[in-house]
Amino acid sequence: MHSVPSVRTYVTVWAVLTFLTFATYYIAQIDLGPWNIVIALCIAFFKMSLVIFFFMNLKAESPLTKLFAAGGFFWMILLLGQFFVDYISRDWMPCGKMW
Amino acid sequence: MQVPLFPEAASSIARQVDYLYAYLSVVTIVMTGLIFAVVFFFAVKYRRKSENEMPRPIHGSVILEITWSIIPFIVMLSFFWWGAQIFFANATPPSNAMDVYVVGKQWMWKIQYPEGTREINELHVPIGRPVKLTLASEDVIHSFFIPAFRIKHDVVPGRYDTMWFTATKPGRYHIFCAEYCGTEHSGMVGWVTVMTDSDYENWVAAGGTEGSMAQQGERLFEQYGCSTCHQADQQGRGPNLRGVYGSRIQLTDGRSVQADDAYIRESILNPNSKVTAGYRPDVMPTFQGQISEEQLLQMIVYIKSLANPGAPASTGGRQ
Amino acid sequence: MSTALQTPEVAETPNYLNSEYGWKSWLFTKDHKRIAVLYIISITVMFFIGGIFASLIRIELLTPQGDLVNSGTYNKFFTMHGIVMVFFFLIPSIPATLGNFFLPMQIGAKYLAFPRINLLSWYIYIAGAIFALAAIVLGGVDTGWTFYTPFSSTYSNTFVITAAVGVFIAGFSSILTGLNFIVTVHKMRAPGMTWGRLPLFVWANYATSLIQVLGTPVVAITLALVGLERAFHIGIFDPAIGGDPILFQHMFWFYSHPAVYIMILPGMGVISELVTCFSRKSIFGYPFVAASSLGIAIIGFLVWGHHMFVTGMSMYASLYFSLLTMLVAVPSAIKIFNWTATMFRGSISYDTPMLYAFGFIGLFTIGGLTGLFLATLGVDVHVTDTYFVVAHFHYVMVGGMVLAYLGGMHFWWPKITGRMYPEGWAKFAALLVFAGFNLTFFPQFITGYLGQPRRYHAYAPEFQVLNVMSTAGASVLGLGYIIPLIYFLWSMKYGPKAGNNPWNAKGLEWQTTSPPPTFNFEQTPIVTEDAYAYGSESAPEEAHHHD
Amino acid sequence: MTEPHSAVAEHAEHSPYLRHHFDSMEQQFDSATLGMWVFLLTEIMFFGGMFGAYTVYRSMYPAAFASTSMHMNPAFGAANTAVLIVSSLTMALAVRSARLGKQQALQMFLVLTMLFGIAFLVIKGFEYHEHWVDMKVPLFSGHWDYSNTPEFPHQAQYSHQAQILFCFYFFMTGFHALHMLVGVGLMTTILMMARHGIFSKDYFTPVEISGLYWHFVDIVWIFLFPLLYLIGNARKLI
Repeated sequence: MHSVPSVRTYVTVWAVLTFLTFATYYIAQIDLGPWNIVIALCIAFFKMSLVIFFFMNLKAESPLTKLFAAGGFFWMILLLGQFFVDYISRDWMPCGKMW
Repeated sequence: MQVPLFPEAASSIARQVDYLYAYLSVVTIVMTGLIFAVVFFFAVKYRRKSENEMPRPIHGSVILEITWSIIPFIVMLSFFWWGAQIFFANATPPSNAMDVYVVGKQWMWKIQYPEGTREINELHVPIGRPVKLTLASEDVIHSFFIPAFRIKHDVVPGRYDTMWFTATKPGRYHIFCAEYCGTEHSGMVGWVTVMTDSDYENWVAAGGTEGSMAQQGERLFEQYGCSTCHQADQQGRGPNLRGVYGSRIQLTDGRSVQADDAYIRESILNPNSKVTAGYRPDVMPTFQGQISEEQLLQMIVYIKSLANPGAPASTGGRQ
Repeated sequence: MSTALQTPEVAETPNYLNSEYGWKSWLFTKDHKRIAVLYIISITVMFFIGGIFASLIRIELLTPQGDLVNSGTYNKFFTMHGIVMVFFFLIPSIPATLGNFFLPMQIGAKYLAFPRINLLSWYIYIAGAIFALAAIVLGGVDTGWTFYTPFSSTYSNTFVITAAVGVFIAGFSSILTGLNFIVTVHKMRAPGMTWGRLPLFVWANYATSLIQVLGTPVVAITLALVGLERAFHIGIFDPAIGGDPILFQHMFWFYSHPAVYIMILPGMGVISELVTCFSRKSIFGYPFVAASSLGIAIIGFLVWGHHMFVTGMSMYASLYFSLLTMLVAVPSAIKIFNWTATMFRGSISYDTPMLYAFGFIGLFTIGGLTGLFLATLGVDVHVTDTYFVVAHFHYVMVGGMVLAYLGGMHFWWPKITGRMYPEGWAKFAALLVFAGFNLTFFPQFITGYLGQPRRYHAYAPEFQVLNVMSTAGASVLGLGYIIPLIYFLWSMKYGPKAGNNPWNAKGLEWQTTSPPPTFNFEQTPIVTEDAYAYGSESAPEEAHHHD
Repeated sequence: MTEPHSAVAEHAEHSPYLRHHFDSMEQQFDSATLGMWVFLLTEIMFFGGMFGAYTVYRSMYPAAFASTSMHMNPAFGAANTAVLIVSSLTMALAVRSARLGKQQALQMFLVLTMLFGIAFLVIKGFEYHEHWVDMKVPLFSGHWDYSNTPEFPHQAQYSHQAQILFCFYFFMTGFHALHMLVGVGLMTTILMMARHGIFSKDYFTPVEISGLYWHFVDIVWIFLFPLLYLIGNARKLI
């Protein structure tokens, strides 16, 4: 049915993931202020996409399955984003007129 | 038993809300009437005459679809625009507003006036002057609702909310609790009495036995030992609170915050969260659970009264 | 109840009812049609339990001082009315009953994609219902169906956790139905059944499944957090211990507003079927009606803030949610206009399902437009949490969803049981429901604007006359619901035998026998024409089966 | 879309595991994977709700979260992440060998995956025990020791904010561990099925499905690790 990736690709993906884990761990020790969380999340996002595309071989799946995979992630961002529509603008004092 | 069909309009914004409500009602009646009429007309005109009658198929027209998407959306935008205007105009209390403090507690409204009078489920306001209500809750979410003034605001525990109105018609109007708050939710009702200026003056004179809120706040300030650190002169262990209210405070982590009611309340209950620059954290103990919401309001009014009358605020408590 | 269904002389031809007998054949069935019948029975039971609470509420509100029961019991009445109706009737009803039965048939499939998961979803629904009924029997829960914290997590001392667990479990039943529908529509359509030829009932259920799958887990985690907070006295949503009750409302309404679209969208699908069948015309503007279902499903997730305009949410967030709520009203408007346009130059018959469709179009228009009152910031500050809101959502839920459910049940009853319902009684019941409904809920718009708050055990005396009218209407409405129950049961035994296509409708489900065989079709049908090809160019009386 | 077929030929060539309502093995496999991905969609939203609440509280109380995470031991976190990634590798290899029909390799990798999964749970157990001893479990009232929080000695209110982080720590890792347990249970059933020789080159859907589930649980942990363990920036290793 689908082409089967070789063992070597799996092991290299595993190695990259382990390396990234320890990379996250050590970068967290350097104080970069607000950038710490951004880098940590980017690394985590990259690791996730590695796992999804290679281990879950989404690459070989139909575009429909890719749509549902991306849809779920996008919907979670939508959920978090709209919380912050409220929490960010809480202390913007309204100036009586709208803008 | 006459059946009221429309609430009284007794506040400055009530009139506008009624106009917007009328505009919305007209659009609804027109649209519903149109749909009912067209459906009724089609149902009668094109009723099935014979069993195997088969009308010619009509698949649709894109222009018609677009028109009856855009036009309703434009009408709705007008609702949105007018509604937002009223909402925003009603959001910020005018600076000359008269302060009243409302504390929602499970199934009663405790109302305090700066002059010191305290009432349960009763609110007395003068006509024509804006009144700013500061709302606090001691337990669950309540909602202060005066139908005649068309205003409502949830009273969320753990924070202060403000709302304001200007009464325009003397009389007694309902106060309701609009957010479900437990067994006697329907018992948490009261009356707001709008009085002419003269009646209001002698009502104020009659009340207020234990001194104004500021004086009560001062007594609490001493009682809880706040004055040991927050001294009038400069070198107390805590920042000098003279002239602090309303000024911007530099915090230890570089942020700067406006010292309003919420900041003072948070600093009393959770001193460590926003420590003024130049002072060490973990010095001031928390008063969480020891000071009730009303006492907090009294201490805030006292701190507000400490603001230097006329002196520039720059030499405030900051180092 | 189930034995009455298998009357041997109903139809000699083998069908899903007489293919096997015994309770095992029902409780372990993998046939989506039998699971649909199981759901119909459990949905009807829960509907009447919710209805009992509704009538108790209306009787209590006859008098301003509230003297039928004390306020604590009254709070339990409206809470249980809310929970049972929302989570155990409105959300599962059309998808799990008519959807389960007819979605596979309308796309020409033999079964749902995952039959065992479909049976599991019914068992999960029953488990959730048992927890909810346990909460009722043990002593009721008085937090309102919205479970607002910190009242639900710290101050209420009723069976909140039992009810929350019941709703938590029932949520998974909804998720599994949604999952099943999505995979079935994607993967198991008959040859020739392209997306452009899907019946609109299938489009509506597909859009509903998207919401079920995307929204329900969030309310599951929210209620789990409230349950844990209540059990361990920790402070996720309790402001005294650092939590934020507004965050609970955000997470709760993130699901609960799309949930109201889960309730109404399948109803719209049924109305599309009814209007086309009884006007004998294809739907006006098929792509727009289909796309509006998806539009409602997606934009439905961007608007939940309009429940929280007065809770101290920031001004700009209120602006954002108010604007988007105006946008979400557009697809509903498109549907209403397209149904009306479908009737143009049609050949309209006044069978009972069509009466319910007329009722739906009228009442849903009022319900939708009053929703705009609540989306408009200026008016919402005055009318939120009053009886105006109660009237609005009952106009949409009862005037819309329940009328569509009854219309769909009457429309497909001959296909489900092979029997016709009594037309005269059905028309009478439809008029009763329409009249009773309007008399019940229209006065509530007036008391709402007058300022009568929701969930009040005792109200100000000047509202009494309108409340008495509302209670009178409720009794007529209650009668209007009981009559169909009676004649539906009667018709299973004594109803005249209905042919395969009593309404000579165009859907695939009408091209097989009624009641249909276990695998729906002898051979998988090949679809050659559009969804509602009434009076299409091909021969008006085309053959039943294409080979 | 299914290719048209005639009823007669349908029963001749399909394998014993083709459900009768599917037309071909390929359609059954595609439906199963699509169904699994839609299920993972609901799991993303389930954990998404908690991530949302966690993010909101972290933005409201950044200082409390940063200083409270001193009590988290990132060594445990890193070890757990590494263990989970290895178990993901062995799971992927198990699916690969199932696809190629290598029964022995499949069973060996399944056992390995289970072992690493159990190792993860054991490490998690030690971590919970350490928090229990350290009186850092807010779940049991009275067990959250307000006085023993060095950074904020007598600030009951401040440690209220801190206990929110620990609540989310225990809920997120708790639900994650629950999903791990379900995963291990799934592995045992798949292992038994493999031992009975059910899987072959053209029927391995259950292995693929449990593989997808296992990798999802790994992804959740990939996000949990930085968010829960590495909050306080520039913290010395404990």
